[in-house]
Amino acid sequence: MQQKDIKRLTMLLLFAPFALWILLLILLPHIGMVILSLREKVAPRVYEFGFGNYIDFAMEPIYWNTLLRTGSMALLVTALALLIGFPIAYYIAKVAGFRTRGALFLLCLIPLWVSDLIRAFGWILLLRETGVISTFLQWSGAIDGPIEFLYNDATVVVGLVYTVILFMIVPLVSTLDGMDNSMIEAGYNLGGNGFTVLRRIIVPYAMPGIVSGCIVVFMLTAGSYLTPILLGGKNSSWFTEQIYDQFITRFNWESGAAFGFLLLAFTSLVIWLGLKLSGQTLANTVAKS
Amino acid sequence: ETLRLLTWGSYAPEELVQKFEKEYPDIDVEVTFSNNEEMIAKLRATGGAGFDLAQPSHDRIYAAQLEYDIYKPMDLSKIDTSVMEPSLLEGVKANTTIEGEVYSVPHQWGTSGLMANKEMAPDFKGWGDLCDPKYKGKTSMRLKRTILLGTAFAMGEDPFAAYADLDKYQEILDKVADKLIECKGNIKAYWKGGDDLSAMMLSGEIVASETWDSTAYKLFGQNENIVFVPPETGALAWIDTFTLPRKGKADDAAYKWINFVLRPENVTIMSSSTGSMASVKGAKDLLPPEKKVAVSAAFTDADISNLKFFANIPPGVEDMEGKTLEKIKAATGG
Amino acid sequence: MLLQSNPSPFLWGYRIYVAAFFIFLAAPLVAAGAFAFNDSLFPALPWQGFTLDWFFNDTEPKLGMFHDRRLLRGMYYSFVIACFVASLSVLVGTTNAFLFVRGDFPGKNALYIVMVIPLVIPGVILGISILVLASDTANYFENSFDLELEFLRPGIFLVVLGQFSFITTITSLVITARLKKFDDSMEEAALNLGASRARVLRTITLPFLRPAMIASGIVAFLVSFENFNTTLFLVGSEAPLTITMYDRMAKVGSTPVLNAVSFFLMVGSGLLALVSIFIQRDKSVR
Amino acid sequence: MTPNPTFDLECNNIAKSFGKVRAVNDVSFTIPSGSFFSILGPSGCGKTTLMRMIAGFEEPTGGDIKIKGKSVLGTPPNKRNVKMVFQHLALFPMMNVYENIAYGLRCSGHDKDEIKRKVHDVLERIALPDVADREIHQLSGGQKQRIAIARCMVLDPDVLLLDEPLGALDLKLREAMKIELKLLQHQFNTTFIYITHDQSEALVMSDHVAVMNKGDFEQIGTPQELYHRPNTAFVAGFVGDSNRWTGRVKSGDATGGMAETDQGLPIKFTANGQSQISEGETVDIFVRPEFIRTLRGADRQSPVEPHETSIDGVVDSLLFNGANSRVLVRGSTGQLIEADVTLTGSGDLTPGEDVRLAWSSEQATCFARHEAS
Amino acid sequence: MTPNPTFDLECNNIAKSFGKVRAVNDVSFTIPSGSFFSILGPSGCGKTTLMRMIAGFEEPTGGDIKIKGKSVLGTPPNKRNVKMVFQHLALFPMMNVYENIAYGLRCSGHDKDEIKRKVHDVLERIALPDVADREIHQLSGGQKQRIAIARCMVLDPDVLLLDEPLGALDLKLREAMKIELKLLQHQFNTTFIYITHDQSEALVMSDHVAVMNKGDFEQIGTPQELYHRPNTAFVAGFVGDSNRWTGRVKSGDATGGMAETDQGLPIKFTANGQSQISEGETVDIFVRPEFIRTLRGADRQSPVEPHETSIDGVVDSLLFNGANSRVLVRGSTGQLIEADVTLTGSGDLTPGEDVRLAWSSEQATCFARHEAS
Ligand SMILES: Nc1ncnc2c1ncn2[C@@H]1O[C@H](COP(=O)(O)OP(=O)(O)OP(=O)(O)O)[C@@H](O)[C@H]1O
Ligand SMILES: Nc1ncnc2c1ncn2[C@@H]1O[C@H](COP(=O)(O)OP(=O)(O)OP(=O)(O)O)[C@@H](O)[C@H]1O
Ligand SMILES: [Mg+2]
Ligand SMILES: [Mg+2]
Repeated sequence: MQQKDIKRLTMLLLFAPFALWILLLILLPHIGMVILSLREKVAPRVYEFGFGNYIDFAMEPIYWNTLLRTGSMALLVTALALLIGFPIAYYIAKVAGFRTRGALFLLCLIPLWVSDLIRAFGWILLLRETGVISTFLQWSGAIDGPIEFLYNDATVVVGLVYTVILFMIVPLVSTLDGMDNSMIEAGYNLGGNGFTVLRRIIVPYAMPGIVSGCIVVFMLTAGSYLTPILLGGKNSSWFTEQIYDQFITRFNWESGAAFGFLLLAFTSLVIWLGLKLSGQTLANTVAKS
Repeated sequence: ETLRLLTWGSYAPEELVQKFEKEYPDIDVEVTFSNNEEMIAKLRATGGAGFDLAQPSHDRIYAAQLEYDIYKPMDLSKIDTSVMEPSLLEGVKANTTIEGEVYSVPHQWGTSGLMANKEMAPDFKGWGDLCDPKYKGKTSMRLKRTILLGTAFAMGEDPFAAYADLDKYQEILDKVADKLIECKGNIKAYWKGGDDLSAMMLSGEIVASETWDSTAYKLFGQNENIVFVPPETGALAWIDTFTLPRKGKADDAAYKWINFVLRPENVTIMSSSTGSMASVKGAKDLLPPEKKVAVSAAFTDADISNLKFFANIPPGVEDMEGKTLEKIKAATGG
Repeated sequence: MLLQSNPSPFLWGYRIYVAAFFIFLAAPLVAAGAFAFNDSLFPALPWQGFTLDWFFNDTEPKLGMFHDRRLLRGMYYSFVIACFVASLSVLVGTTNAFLFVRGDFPGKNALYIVMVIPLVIPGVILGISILVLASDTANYFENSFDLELEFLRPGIFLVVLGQFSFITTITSLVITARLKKFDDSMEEAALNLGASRARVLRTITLPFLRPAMIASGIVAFLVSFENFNTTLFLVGSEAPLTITMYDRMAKVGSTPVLNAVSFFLMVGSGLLALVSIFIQRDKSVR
Repeated sequence: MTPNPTFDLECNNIAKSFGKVRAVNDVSFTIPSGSFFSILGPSGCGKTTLMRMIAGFEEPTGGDIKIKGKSVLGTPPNKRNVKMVFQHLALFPMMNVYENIAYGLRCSGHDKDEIKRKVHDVLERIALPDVADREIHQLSGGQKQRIAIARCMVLDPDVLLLDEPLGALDLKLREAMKIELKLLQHQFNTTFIYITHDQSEALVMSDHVAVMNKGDFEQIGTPQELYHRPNTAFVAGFVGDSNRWTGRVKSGDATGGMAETDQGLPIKFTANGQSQISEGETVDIFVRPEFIRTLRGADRQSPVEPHETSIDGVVDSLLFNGANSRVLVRGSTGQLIEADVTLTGSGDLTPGEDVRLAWSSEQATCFARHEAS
Repeated sequence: MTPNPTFDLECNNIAKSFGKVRAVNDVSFTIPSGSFFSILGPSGCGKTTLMRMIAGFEEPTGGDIKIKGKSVLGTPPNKRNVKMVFQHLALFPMMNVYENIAYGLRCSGHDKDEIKRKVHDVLERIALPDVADREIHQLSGGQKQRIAIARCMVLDPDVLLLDEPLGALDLKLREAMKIELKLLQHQFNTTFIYITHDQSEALVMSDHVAVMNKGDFEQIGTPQELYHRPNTAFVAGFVGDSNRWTGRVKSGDATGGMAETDQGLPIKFTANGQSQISEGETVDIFVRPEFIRTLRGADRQSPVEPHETSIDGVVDSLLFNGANSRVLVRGSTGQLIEADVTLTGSGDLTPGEDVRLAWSSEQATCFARHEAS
């Protein structure tokens, strides 16, 4: 009896930090954000309950275009990261020798330890019209005049892929690592060619890793701020920038909160759809990594 | 005690800070760089706490105070107002008096205008020239309210006058937006800070741009061909102020700092860092020599008298302008 | 494995691709690092010669990073914040690990997923939602009780909370994974050998978790150190390094001193990362 | 009810339920001091649960456990002088061998010198005097095994519990460790309780074996008793290999009789002492392969003795396994019968050959089916 | 060099090195159609490497492999009609049973109906007609095993390779699967090549067994040949249990002689056909426990036949294991000798009893040591 009480007490003690964390730092702030987003400013220091901020959003094509644009670019980045990252992950997990594997994995992680800012900064140094690449190309005679690589959507995509690809590679490597080599060999042994083995065995096996990587990458991309701001050109608006503007330059917390909530809802919806389509659950993907 | 400054990038040169700390050994200066919007946003979030002295522009005080109550009135008796250029002081006072209390005094003033590389764009004159196809892909601007106002002036409107009638103002904004969207193809990129602007200009990636005068002066020091060009319609002038956040905790130190930087010898140091003019009497003479040359190269007396000072922003205008800017940003072009 | 056995043109193509990828990974970092040694006021070509001024010089205009008080102060704040965040999140991560591995309560699986969610909430949103809640609370107390709760205003405390809110997920996952590998019979064995519960925890369970705790602590430290998105909204007058650097870049103008800081951070966090990997590769598990 | 100190361990009607699952079912037994006692049963029969109750990790739902005559109900596990070797040994990987062994001594507050002496002493006794400074992962499987035992033995326990400690080892090592364990028990002269589902381990090492099935003890006895005189069909089937038939008693009395298998094969049997078998009853009949004689060629025609059962059949296949070779004979009624056979490589049986199998009725053990579900 | 289609598989001087490690060393063998061929050897001797070369996953560094008479060097693995059952089966966890089996058929482009028919056909044949829709994790160990085989067999391979497929199963199931595998091979009548380090598996199932050691084949033969007439000391020691002594030949000729073990025990032996043994040579002598007679009481005094060796000793301990019981006898010279013995539970040997052990010189196999390192 007494032992049971002690157990219950320990359980409670263990539960408290978790509950406080989730409640105070995740749940309540988000509820607060939703409530704030439902306030309409009618006059200085006077607010009313209403859906005005959402209506504003719906009425203003700029906003939802930006959201859609952000969403679709995030999807593009996710797809690219997967396409580029998968062969790398496969190489690290399956092709590289034992020692190279560790080294390559480490190499993969190194950019992770440097902040977004520095990475974007590096890209700027490389890509600007008078930057390293343009200069190099001129020097080598490949082009006549300087070329501006910066300030367009393609650069933003490259920069984003760069920032997030590690989050794709890491879960992929860990799932592929868990895959028995004999599974691939069995695929060949039973008559499959390289493509069949990839499509029917490796990819389905790596699905949890793929989905997990995609979720994290998508979320990070959709929520990124620095990279699109610093590398983006005159046409590239990003939804987080929009949120930032609402909060900081327009002091409009109410609609900023509404935007924030919309971003969250939108990305969650995309992820939910992705999970449904791939037949995975959050529990066996992200929670596993 | 600590003096926490919330100020512009170059408004607290290290040299001056050290000098100040030497003079008042018990005061530590902590500087946070910011800009107008962020200053207000930060102070709004903190309810006016966290900083002891802020330096928003003269037009951004009135509305923000009405709306968010983030500043506290100044005790002018603690400031040596006698050294200030009276016209600027009076102007700021007029702009920032609420219920009889004065909230700000002027510090630095400067203009927003244009800058051009004389060699490559010799006859660059007005806001409208940014959109001149001659310079296609070789101009830049900052996507903020200044360019809206500048363009409005260039189109023959008086936006400040329209503040009284927001519908009218909206009309102007719409026109401006159309113009700027059309112009989008002409510009290379929107600059975001002095840094990328300088880089583009110095490297020759662009030949002309909207600019702060201070940036232009700085570049003049690097390349004599790059000069500030006051637009025909008048450069837009701002005055950065000293303002006390509502919950500042080191008012005395703040006053000390204000008086300290108003001293002539310190004005020179400050101006060499900011590139702008201090709002003290005889400010031009206190400029460091190379800046003096730059200013002379840029401004004639006529230009000075043609300055358009930013008017107080009434509530709601920021929202309208913000939306317009978003519209421009989101529009495809170029 | 499979591809290795027959070195074909395909394999060579594959290797070149991998090499190209790693060049892609390294390029911006190398660029950011290399310009720290350029003897020029601007972090850009042309190359003006090698210098260490951006690290050690003590006069304007080439003020080296080790003499730049603001950068140093930013670094100091970053360090303080990262230390708090790392220790807090490791602590809570550990209790979470015990909760989810040992505990048995209704809704456990659902709550486990809830635990993962902060990791996928965009950092900007975490920042603003916490900012909103904190300032609303502070305003409420101010208006109703005339009580100034300064810690709820943007500042180090909120920054720590904001980073903590999603970094804890990382530490929880790492420590949980480790605890799952723990063989419960090890605790029973210790009990069986006469140890009290507290002693078992101290001598068996925690030592077993230690590599994961240290490694996740280092990860937490680094993530906190480099965080921007969440911090941006919560920062008060004590700006950590990333914010200071961003302000420099966006509001003052970048000089190679930023490259120097970048280089310094790259080397520093690279070393830390190595330490963490070294610790995690311990002998006991596998 | 008076404490009987000659028993190191007594369990009285001990039982344990997990919710609706009855893992252990009113089990009673006593274990004399210094003996090697095995609990043998199929997976999931409740062996581990029983052992965990003895060690104190589970609270029995009923019954009493006495160690050295004193009830230990309510005594927490760290206060019981019963040590346990876990299936995967549970050596502490973050400590070296010395620290692993010293752990228990430290917990009980011995002083440093004494710990040192004792640890080296026990390392001597397990014949690994030089490994004190090794890390656990530097040990071989068999060495780990011995360290796990040493770690317990250094505390001088009343009873040592071992839960399938050989389960994780490979075949060859398992064989070697069987003998080793028995020697160690001799060495320490402590009561060992050994859990296994491998009958050969139980038979080879133990003084006494309890066969457990679905939470119950079916029989306790020496290995020979279990093998030669099983009390129940389960024991007969589980311990050692057997041909097993179900059939119906045609005629018989208390001492034996005649049954016919479901396939129609008549078999003479001796009734098992424990159970009464009456005519018409359904029975399980067990005949061990080593008791079946295989008669070839002319021998096939020689008359069998009256108490013997004989069947004619055809060799279906030969399973050569050295000394343990088997022949599978398909009897006239179609079923396969296994018999031990010695195959020397020349003049052996060949598939297709006609043979006669014969065995004594004494070797045909028979159990009534009433217990079956 | 002409294709010989009665051999499903021929390997000629096949070799494989990994850097400096010589994993397989000029191995040659042929496997007749439809036979069950095992490769038996200790861990790390190169079995898997050999099999992977046959399957095409490794390129041999020398030699040739022919399947159905055609060299397959350079043929990629997916083009060889050699299927493989992997040690951990490598069933695809993301597909159900039907898809697993259909995978190979789909790869070779069969149409849907045919695939369906074939899959159900093969499921019939492995006696699991109803599991088509199950997920892999819903199968028991033995069922998985059979699915892994079915997945290969549905493709009608020339040769089926099995790499220790029973290694991961538990004891009882392994026993059962041994017989099952043999039956399946009969069923499909395909050549099976079976890799194992468990001699009992190899002996029970195979038509022919190759014993491999350090990359070389030591002997190929039927299980009986290997067991009764080993060619090398390694084979004698690895296949079946043995008492093993090293000693020195005191006297002898080509047919046999007398050796003395290092402990001073004189042993009569018959020379192994393959090797010449001369006086003074160091030899390994093997005697299997089942060929040692244990004489008790009065029998001890009866004279042994001249070709027999006899030793007096004391029973050290008894290892009761049903039909496979052993007695450990400590001989007069101190060493332990194992002998098979039948323990019935009454009138058995007891520890401490004086006994005499005797065995025929024919059962004492002897190998000269010159090959040893
Ligand atoms: N904590 C528990 N909760 C519920 N049921 C349990 C628990 N522990 C054991 N059981 C059940 O009790 C029964 C006996 O389990 P036990 O572990 O004692 O078997 P075992 O004989 O040790 O088997 P094995 O040889 O596989 O180790 C099983 O049916 C098992 O499912
Ligand atoms: N890819 C490889 N690279 C280097 N050495 C290898 C490789 N594969 C096997 N070896 C070496 O070749 C030898 C034979 O290995 P192999 O796997 O064939 O042994 P095995 O007989 O299958 O052993 P086991 O019974 O343990 O599976 C071993 O010494 C092994 O270390
Ligand atoms: Mg168990
Ligand atoms: Mg192998």
